[in-house]
Amino acid sequence: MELFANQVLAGIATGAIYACMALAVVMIYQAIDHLNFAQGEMAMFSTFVSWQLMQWGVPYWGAFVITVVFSFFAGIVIERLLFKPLAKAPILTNVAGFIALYAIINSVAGLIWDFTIKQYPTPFGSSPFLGSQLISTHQAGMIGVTLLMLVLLFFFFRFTRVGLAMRAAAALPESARLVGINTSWMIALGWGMAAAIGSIAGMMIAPVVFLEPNMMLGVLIYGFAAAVLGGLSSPFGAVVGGFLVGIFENLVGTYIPGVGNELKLPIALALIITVLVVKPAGLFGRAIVKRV
Amino acid sequence: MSAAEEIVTEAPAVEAVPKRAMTLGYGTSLIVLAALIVIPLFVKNFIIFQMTMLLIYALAVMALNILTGGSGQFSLGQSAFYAVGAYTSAILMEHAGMNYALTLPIAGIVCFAFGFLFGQPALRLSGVYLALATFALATAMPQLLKLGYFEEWTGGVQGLVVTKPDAPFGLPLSQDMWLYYFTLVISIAIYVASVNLLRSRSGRAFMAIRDNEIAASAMGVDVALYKTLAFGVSAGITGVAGGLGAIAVQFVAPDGYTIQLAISLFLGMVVGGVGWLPGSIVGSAFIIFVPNIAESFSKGLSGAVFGVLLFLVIFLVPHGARQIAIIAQQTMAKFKKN
Amino acid sequence: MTTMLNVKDLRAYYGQVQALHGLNFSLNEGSLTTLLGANGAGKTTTLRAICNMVRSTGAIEFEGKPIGTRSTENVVRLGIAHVPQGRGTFTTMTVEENLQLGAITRSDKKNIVSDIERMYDHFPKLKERYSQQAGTLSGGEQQMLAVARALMLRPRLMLLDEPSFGLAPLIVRDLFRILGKINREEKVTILVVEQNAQLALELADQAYVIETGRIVMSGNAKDIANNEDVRKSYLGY
Amino acid sequence: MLSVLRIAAVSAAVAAFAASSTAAFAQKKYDTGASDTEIKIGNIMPYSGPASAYGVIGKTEEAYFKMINDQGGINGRKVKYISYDDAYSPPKAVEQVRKLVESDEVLVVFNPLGTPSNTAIQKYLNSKKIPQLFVATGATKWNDPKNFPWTIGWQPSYQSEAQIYAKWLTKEKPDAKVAILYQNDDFGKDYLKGTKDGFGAKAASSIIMEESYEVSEPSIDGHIVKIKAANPDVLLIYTTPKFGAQTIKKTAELGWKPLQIITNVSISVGSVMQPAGFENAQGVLSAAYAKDGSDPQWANDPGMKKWNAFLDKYMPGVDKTDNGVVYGYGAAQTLAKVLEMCGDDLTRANVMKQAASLKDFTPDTLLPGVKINTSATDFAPIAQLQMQRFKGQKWELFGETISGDVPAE
Repeated sequence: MELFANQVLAGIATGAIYACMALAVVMIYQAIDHLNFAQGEMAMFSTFVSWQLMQWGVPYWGAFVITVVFSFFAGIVIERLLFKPLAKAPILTNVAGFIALYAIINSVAGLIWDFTIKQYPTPFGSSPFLGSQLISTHQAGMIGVTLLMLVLLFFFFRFTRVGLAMRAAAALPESARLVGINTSWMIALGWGMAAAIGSIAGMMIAPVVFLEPNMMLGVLIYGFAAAVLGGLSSPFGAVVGGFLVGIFENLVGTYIPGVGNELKLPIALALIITVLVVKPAGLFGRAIVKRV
Repeated sequence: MSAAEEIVTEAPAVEAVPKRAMTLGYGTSLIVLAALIVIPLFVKNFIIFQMTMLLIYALAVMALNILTGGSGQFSLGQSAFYAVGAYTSAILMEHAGMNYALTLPIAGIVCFAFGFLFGQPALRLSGVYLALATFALATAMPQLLKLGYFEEWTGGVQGLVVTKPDAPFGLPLSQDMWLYYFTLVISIAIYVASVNLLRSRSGRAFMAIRDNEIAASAMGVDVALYKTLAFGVSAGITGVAGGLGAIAVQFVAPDGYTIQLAISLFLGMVVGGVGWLPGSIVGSAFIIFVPNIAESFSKGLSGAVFGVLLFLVIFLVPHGARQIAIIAQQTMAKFKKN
Repeated sequence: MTTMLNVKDLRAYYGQVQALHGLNFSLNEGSLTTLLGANGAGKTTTLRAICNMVRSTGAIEFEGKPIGTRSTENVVRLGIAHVPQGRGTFTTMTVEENLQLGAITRSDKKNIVSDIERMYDHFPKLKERYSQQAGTLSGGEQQMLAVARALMLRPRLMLLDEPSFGLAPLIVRDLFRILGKINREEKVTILVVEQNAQLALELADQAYVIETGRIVMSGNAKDIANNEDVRKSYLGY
Repeated sequence: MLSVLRIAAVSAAVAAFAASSTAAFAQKKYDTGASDTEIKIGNIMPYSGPASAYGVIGKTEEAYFKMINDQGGINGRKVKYISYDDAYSPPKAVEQVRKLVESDEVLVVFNPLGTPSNTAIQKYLNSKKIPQLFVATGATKWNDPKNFPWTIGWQPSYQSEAQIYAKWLTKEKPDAKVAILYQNDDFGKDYLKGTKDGFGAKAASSIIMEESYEVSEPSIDGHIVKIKAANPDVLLIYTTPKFGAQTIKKTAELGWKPLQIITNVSISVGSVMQPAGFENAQGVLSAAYAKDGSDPQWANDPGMKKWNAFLDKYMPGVDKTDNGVVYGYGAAQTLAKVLEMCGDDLTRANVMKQAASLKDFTPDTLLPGVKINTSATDFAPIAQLQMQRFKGQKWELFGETISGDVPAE
């Protein structure tokens, strides 16, 4: 029983990583209706930028703010330069574009900063949180940051005009244009916000997994899974999905005899797919009625 | 670029390729075929080997094309089917001592069954969700292959070394040359069969589903059956390609069939043109040769160069090689008129 | 009377297919004009061409300014509201959010609130359902919502594409009554595309008839209604 | 495409002709890839893809041969080092190696990286009688001169290293309850096997837990929590650097203090111990055969001074904490030695013969006392390791150098 509780706690701690990333995934999905395969790499690159700033002597929070702002504009620039020209191309061509972007960012980061792992600081410290050694203050801080972002996103989408316009542009681009929304810029804005959220996720994740060009490889898979499980249209669902995947995965690895440990990712994914078969829009996603 | 873009973006029917446009004309087909037959006679074994791989990946890309271009289902899990085919062939050859040629139909059948079964739950999923499900399959496959329980047959993390066959009947051909022509014959057979499949009733059913699932079902198409069938056919062809790949490379190991492979095949399809079967060989050439080109620019930045080249291709021809073919066709038509 | 919209030699294309073959027409300020025609005659294409949602050539002038090169959202920002075929309802959002979206380009926040109230006066059903997801509304209610959303722009010109489509006759009457009222009271110029010619001609003061991408007849709505050919082809008596 | 293939074929044919015509001179003996002026060396490395971190080895070797050439080459011949990207994919490895052999016509294939890639090319190279020299993997199977006379390893095998740990534990902590964390691939499984072999009959009673993780996992915290619950007093960490650092850090965070032994692969002071936190890494054990570029104790070591000078001149800005840089230097130096020993007999058979006749060779980067020895029956060049303990900010060596040869099965 103690092991169970411990694994759940450890799952929540790892789940925070996934939740953080899933939030960025949902953000971009809201804007462009797709998963961006390069999202993890963008987050990684942002994290390296903040690390570089700190190497140059910028204090943590200064680097944090600069990085978030930088990422926001970098996201917009990437969209304007690389994906706006593909706006009329088929979806699958865009997916190929994401893969190309992935390759470019990964390779450039490796060239600039090498592949050795780097220690990344945490503003929250890493002592045990509330007496439990399973969750460190950093992980608690990361959960806090994730929840804060969630609340901010909720308010943004629900109560601001830009948020409303973004939702409209994502849901029905043509109708959105007919009420005067510049949907093209909404997409760029979505890229910017997703990149900014991703950079925060990266800076929260790096102290746990260490900073290196491939640090997001695994995280992104789990982030996708979490976002899809929770429902791609729901930031709240994404966060819950993140924690669920984290817990899921740990329990599978601990309690399924024989193959559980070796196959915990496939089993976790299979469970998610089972959930999707039953609830195709995810746990918290809105079902979309299909019409002819 | 603008001319190319206009021609294609203006035609709303581009996503829904008309049947005829999925293939090549007879003249062009014959020229390509002649080139594929003659070139190996004049090149080195290493290039023959590359051409064999070209055909094998072209088969796998075409299989994905049948699934996506034909029935509108998206898969990032083709590497899993490829792996199952490769392992089936390798295990039958090395453990059961079976003739390599006989293992291929078995690999195809095993993969067909596997794909058909996988198609069942996939039925309920579409778009991003299907992408995730197939992606899960692709990530799970290497882990399944190295699972301790199967180690006796699969060789676990070490993989299996496969013996390369000699030319039969004492033909004076090198192993590479023989395997190339063997692969060529199989590829042509599968290509012709696929083209005919897409022209048949089933093919029309696939495309009806791709264009509008609900309308197709209203027209009396058994959507569930055809969708799973498309998965099965695609997986079966991929399996044969995987089996051939195992024989050509002489080695199977979990590291050869990661998600990287699935992504490559996907890129091959996009570059070749979604839904245009002859494009598969162009896409296959892209995924084999462009990384080599990228690397010759810069070792450290080969990934970045590859990415940039890929961006160039999709900027210039967002619809892949098919777009070039369409432009060529139109230019030819104009030329004839004048 | 001044001319609000002037269309000259409008040609529109879907891919290689030409849908409009040199359309000429104009709308007077404050008028309620209807564009009649059979299925596939090019009515919807005309509206879409005005909002630059389809590739077209020719000259379109709105209040004397050419708008042909503006993007859809910039055409809308000039005060041209377009209620598309199928209503374009944001089904996953609430009724009130749909109305707010109609006013998304406006910056006068205070007036927006009062405008929403005004819409609820026009369409009391919407008030009852203000917090519901718009997708749960009936077809008639969604059409009301679409018109209300368009009015939230405070448009100078409103384009309506087959507002009667799929609605029960009683509801259509009600809707057209409100359209007439809006035209008169709020001085909104209206161009309505309709298949229900009888009703449209009753309501409108000007009418154009379009056949295979060309204007074949134009004039006062009453004259058109009395025309022999029109009666045979579109009114059915 | 047709014309491209043609040109490639023609130019390759010209190259072949040129090579054979120069080989016509008297006593000097050459195989394809060697001439009076040049020796062509082929290599494959994962420059792209998930294992791209190892690409630095290839870059170091390239730089090393540039240095050799600047110094006049080997016996007057320049080394042409041709390295291709295999993206850590066996099919690509086969393609690239065949390109090296059949198109670039290299004399030998040197230091190809990765167990899967090397397994994929082994049969091909042996059947063509082309040396597969000093492969960059620690699997045991490369030491098999009987079946694969053209394949030779370089670094100590993973299994022999693991045996050293097991034997050390049997002697020093006979009652230890041991848990093993290993990467679920050929690398981790070799260590697992070596450990079990080392414990011998005691394996079942000593090893209370074997926990594997996948390289795709972002964090392995869950595994550590699980291992801790079994309460072992020794933790063997058979992981790549990133996960090694995570493990050391996480055990410290859990307030858990088992005796930790970490694989030689993950002992870099700069890129494992420091990120994990020096305070967390105190007392961690390992075994080494090479010096660590980021360990201050070698600052005045003549060998490492040469290494540093080389890096400053030929690879300015390179990350010296990266173990790959030390590794590539040592491997390249070994090859240079072998080629030097070949003299004017640059046939493949002679290269292989010389590679199997190294006697007490000590590259600059190996630990004092660790020597390279090979023979016709011993294809495991580096077989010695020395135990070390992390203290302060550096490793402290202790005990003798231990030979851990494991014969091939």
